[in-house]
Amino acid sequence: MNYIDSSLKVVGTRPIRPDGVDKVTGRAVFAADTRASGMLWGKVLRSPHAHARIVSIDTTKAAALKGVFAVVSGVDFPEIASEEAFVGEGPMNFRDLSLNCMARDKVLYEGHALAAVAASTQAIADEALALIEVTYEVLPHVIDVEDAMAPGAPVLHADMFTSGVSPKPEKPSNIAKVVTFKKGDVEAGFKEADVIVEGSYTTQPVHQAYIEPHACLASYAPDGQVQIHTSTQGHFMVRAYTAKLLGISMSNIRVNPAEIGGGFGGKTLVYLEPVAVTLSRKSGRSVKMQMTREDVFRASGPTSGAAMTVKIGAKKDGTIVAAQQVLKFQAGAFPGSPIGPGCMCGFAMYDLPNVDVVGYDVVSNRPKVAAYRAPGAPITSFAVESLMDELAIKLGIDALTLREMNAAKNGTKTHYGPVHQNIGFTAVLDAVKSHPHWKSPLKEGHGRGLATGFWFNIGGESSAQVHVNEDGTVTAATGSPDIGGSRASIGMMVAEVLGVPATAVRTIVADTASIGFTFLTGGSRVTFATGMAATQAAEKVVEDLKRRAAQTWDIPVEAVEWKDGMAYPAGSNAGAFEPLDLAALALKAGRTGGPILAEVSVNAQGAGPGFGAHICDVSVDKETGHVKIERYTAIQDVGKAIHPSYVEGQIQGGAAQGIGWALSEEYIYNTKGQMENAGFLDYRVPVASDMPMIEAVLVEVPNPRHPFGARGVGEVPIIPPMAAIANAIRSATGLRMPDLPMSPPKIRAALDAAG
Amino acid sequence: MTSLSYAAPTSVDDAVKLLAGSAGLAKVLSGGTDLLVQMRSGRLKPELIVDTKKIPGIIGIREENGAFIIGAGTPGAVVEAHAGLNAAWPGLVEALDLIGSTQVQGRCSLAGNLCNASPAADSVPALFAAGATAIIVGSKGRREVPVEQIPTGPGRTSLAKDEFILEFKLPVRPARSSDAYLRFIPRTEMDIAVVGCGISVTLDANGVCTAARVSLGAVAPTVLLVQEAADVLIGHTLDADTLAKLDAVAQAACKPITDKRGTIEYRTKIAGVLARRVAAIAFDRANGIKNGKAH
Amino acid sequence: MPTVVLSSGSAVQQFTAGQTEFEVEATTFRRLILELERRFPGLGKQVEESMAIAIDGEIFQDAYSAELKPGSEIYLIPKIGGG
Amino acid sequence: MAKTYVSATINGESAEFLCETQQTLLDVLRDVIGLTGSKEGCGSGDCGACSVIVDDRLVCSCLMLGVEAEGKSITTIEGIANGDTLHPIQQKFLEYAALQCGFCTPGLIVATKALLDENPNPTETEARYWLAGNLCRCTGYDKVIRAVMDVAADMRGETVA
Repeated sequence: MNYIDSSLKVVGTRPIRPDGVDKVTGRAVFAADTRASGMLWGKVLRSPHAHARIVSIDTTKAAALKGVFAVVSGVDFPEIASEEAFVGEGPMNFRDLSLNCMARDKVLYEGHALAAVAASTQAIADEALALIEVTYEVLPHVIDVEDAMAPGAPVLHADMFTSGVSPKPEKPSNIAKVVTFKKGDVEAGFKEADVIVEGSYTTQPVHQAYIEPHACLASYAPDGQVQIHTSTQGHFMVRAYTAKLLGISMSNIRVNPAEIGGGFGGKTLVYLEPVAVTLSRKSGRSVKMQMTREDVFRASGPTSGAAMTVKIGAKKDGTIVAAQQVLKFQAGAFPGSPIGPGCMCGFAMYDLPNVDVVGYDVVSNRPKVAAYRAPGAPITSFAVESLMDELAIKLGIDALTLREMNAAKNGTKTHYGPVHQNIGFTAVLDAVKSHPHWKSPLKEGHGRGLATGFWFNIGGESSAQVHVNEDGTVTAATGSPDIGGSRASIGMMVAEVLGVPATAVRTIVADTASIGFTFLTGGSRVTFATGMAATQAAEKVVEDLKRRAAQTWDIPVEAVEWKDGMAYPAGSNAGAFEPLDLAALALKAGRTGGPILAEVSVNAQGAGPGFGAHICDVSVDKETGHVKIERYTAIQDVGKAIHPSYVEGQIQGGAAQGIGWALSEEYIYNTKGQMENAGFLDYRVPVASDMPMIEAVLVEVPNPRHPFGARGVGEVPIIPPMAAIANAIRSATGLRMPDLPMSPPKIRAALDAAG
Repeated sequence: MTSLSYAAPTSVDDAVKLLAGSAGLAKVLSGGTDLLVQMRSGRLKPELIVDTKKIPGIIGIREENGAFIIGAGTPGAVVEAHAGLNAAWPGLVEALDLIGSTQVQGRCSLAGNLCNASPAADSVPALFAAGATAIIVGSKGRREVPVEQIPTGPGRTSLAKDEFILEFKLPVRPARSSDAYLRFIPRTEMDIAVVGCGISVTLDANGVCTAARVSLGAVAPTVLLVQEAADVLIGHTLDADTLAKLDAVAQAACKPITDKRGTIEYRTKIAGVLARRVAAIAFDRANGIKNGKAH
Repeated sequence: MPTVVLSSGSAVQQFTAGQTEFEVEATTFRRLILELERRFPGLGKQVEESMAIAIDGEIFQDAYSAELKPGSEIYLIPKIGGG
Repeated sequence: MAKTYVSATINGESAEFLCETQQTLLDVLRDVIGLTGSKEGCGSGDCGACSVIVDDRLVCSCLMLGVEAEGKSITTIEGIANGDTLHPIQQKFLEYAALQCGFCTPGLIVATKALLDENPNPTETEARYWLAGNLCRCTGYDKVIRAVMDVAADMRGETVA
């Protein structure tokens, strides 16, 4: 069924989320809050070197220490064949993942795990780590992406030959693959252009910086059954990876998703779980592991940094005739940067006849990247949307007008193939035009920037169950970890279908043994895909309830209608019966066919793409180079906001992360390839006093493929901020800042250089 | 495994004896906001922690013959709530207030900030500018030394193993005197100073500076007291020429390094910028013109 | 017959000897994969494991039953995840 | 290893525990006493997820030794509600959706309590600076600050539009 044009009672309201009280009282159980009988503490020994051969690891002394129950290193993990699959966020090579969890012959970045211990206390575990004797042969390392591509760079993987080029290279290199996308004839396009603008841009790797460090508790029983409690965006993903990496069957692994303290894409692969299971297997005890904040920065994945060039050609009237982009993305120590989406998203906002994009996936001695909100899109869009601003200036056309003229619409064919359908980009740009922020005069000394962003959003596999309890209340169970309020949105959709208040439905996240497979929480898919499954399950329950009412009244099921949470006889011909509510029907469930429940699993297609536009005003302290965000408005097509507060929250949070990416977040390496700022003191995420209020404007162009019209919302808001801020700085100072972060020293230096 | 002991003596003598008698590394704990971080990271592995907070007088603020005396372990939040200090030494108060978060303010102390001996410590340039002295106690008794003689290098102080600071004494304030402190950080809070600057001045009735002390943080291995900068101010109002000279001498005094928090070039330029801005606030205050906090 | 366009030049062009556009006899995504594998050994597997397809403009991930029409234009693109 | 006996008041109840010197108050709360509402996000006083109130002062429990708790009165997130009645701050955070993942929430609520105890009428800027030591990566702080300003007004008996 489709409810897009229905009048809704629950969807679109702002009830208190079902897990809210637990989270404001300290009751909520996160992974590090769990304990088990006889539990040990597991800790990881990490490489101090950026690149080294492991000559030997001697664990004798550590193993002999009193209170140590297991010591493991690479030899304790099965060799995994090179095999790629799509289990987490993007293609993953199982061998790479295994090597990332525990190094074998080489360590490839500072922080790379190479051994682990389980001990009765954390202090003993620390002491044991210090007793592990490792002999390294330190190798030359490379950090920067362009250095890593250069001939003669230290090669990380002797068996890696660039794919996507022909003929196949004869020598290994750090370039894992080359990706190209072409539409039309870009050379001919540039020949037609009256104006051509070009720019080179760089971005730094940034970490998702979820406040909760990775943590898990694993137990390997003598019969081979494994239990894992963990902080993850996908417990089925943890099960799959752990099974694959350790050679255990999935039926022997049960993963319980703990409350998750933020992920943003960073908890879509495994780090600790296979290690904890191995320690537990070896020690015969449960093992709890948690990363320190320093571990999180050094050993878990940020997103890529990049070096990029962009070239755009346009007619004098502003019509873009050609666009070209070269993207070099850092993948970290193993291939797998988001170069594909990077190549696809940069120009996806525009209707362009001739496009040529080339992308490189490049390894270097940094932690393996992980997904981070709209992976690849913020990077590529920073470059494109900065250059669009330059084009507008050069043409003397207003930044919004230039975008309106070239905006992608329904029917626009993208440069990577698909045709945009049911998109709301025009509606977003209209909302910019009519917004008081855009119309307000600029204050003295302030600058204003505009930038836009696109993300595909995804659907995929989800399972949901709806149970009517014996008293008529409702439980909804799904396989989607709740990272930012999805229990609320799922419960609301179920409540809407059942015709009951939101509070009548409790939503829970079921473990891997208690619900059908559900792909991880990411790509802004949960409200869309899991919401679709839950909606359909609720619809099945309604059909069942109607059948039960019909049975009770002894009338045909067609003569029963369901309204406001109750079964009514449909019209006077059906008979005169008092309506039956959920409680009444549940009470007699035993007589009408037994327990009332429905489970639906879907592979949801048709996730509607999301578009956003951000307006940002800044002031710049011209002596210190400090940028202050004075006003910020984020406008986005969300399809349909199921719970508007959490939709706004996604947009505000995404924008805040983008502001950090733009102004202050970066990885700082010393000459030895060691990270110098592995902590919240010097890895500078925005704090409350850095931020203005962020006005989130919800544009609702329904996605016809979702029962309520929802689109994913979590990814898009992190895309526009970097360029919006860069464009605002350009407006305030005349300076084009092509390198992130646009930190005070860079701005002061640029001001000085400009005189 | 080395075990870590803890003692919370209730007298100076007991504390000194504990420090003197420790075979391994002994650390004085007041607020612990640096010490605990260093212990956790493994940079420091003490065998004994001497918590001095139970020693009478080490926490609290009193006035003696017109001079303020601040207990060495007094938390930042207590100093900030003291009306008299806010009136006489607004710069020192705001400097202490800039250390860390509200949470850190509940614990951090002037002595800790000084003895951690970071060149970027926020309260230290303000203490230097104020001309504060420290009352140091140890097995050889009690001594009073200017604060600028305490830090000797990053993480190093002139205190003997069995010595610790009991309290700080601020000089009696002449009329038309005030101070100010600013630091530059990339964010608005929670960062370590890229550059810090504290200035204390006394003016005459015409607004001409008669006494000045200028201090810069994070531009050399220790916090600097910049006499040349004070000389530029003394005998002048804060006109454009004086400001330009102040900027130049502040920059000239810098001997910074390039690290994750700033470059040599940037730190040097910012030292000049801050010196001008801080002087303007201090002069305004001394002239009786109110200023808000230097956030 | 539906036309297949290799938009992403990466890992897939190595299977087609550089060919970027060709017609394939298939009526569903699943048959397309089998046909690709038959004509260009390795390509079907590659598409199956790490690619999504856009059929006449709409992106499909994993759906074997997705229908192809005689004039359908099919793009092979990298599979999309998210954060 | 020798442990120290410590007697303190936690959330209004007397508590006695043994702890090692290097254990922080956070370690003690979480691992010895079993109050896991206070979270460890960094262990270095930079994120505020472990915020507790010790004798009316807001502190990071990761920056205080457990042994220092002797004789102190400590309030953690578990002590903010009055029995089964939520504190107005907790209620307001729920109403404003001022949390997403909820990991930083205990620290933010404890810090807000300390703010309003000291300053019942903060400006937005004062609230933002007071809470600058409580990192939140999900919300962008917008709804958090709105909740704080609104609950402050409520607690002062004012109504805000």
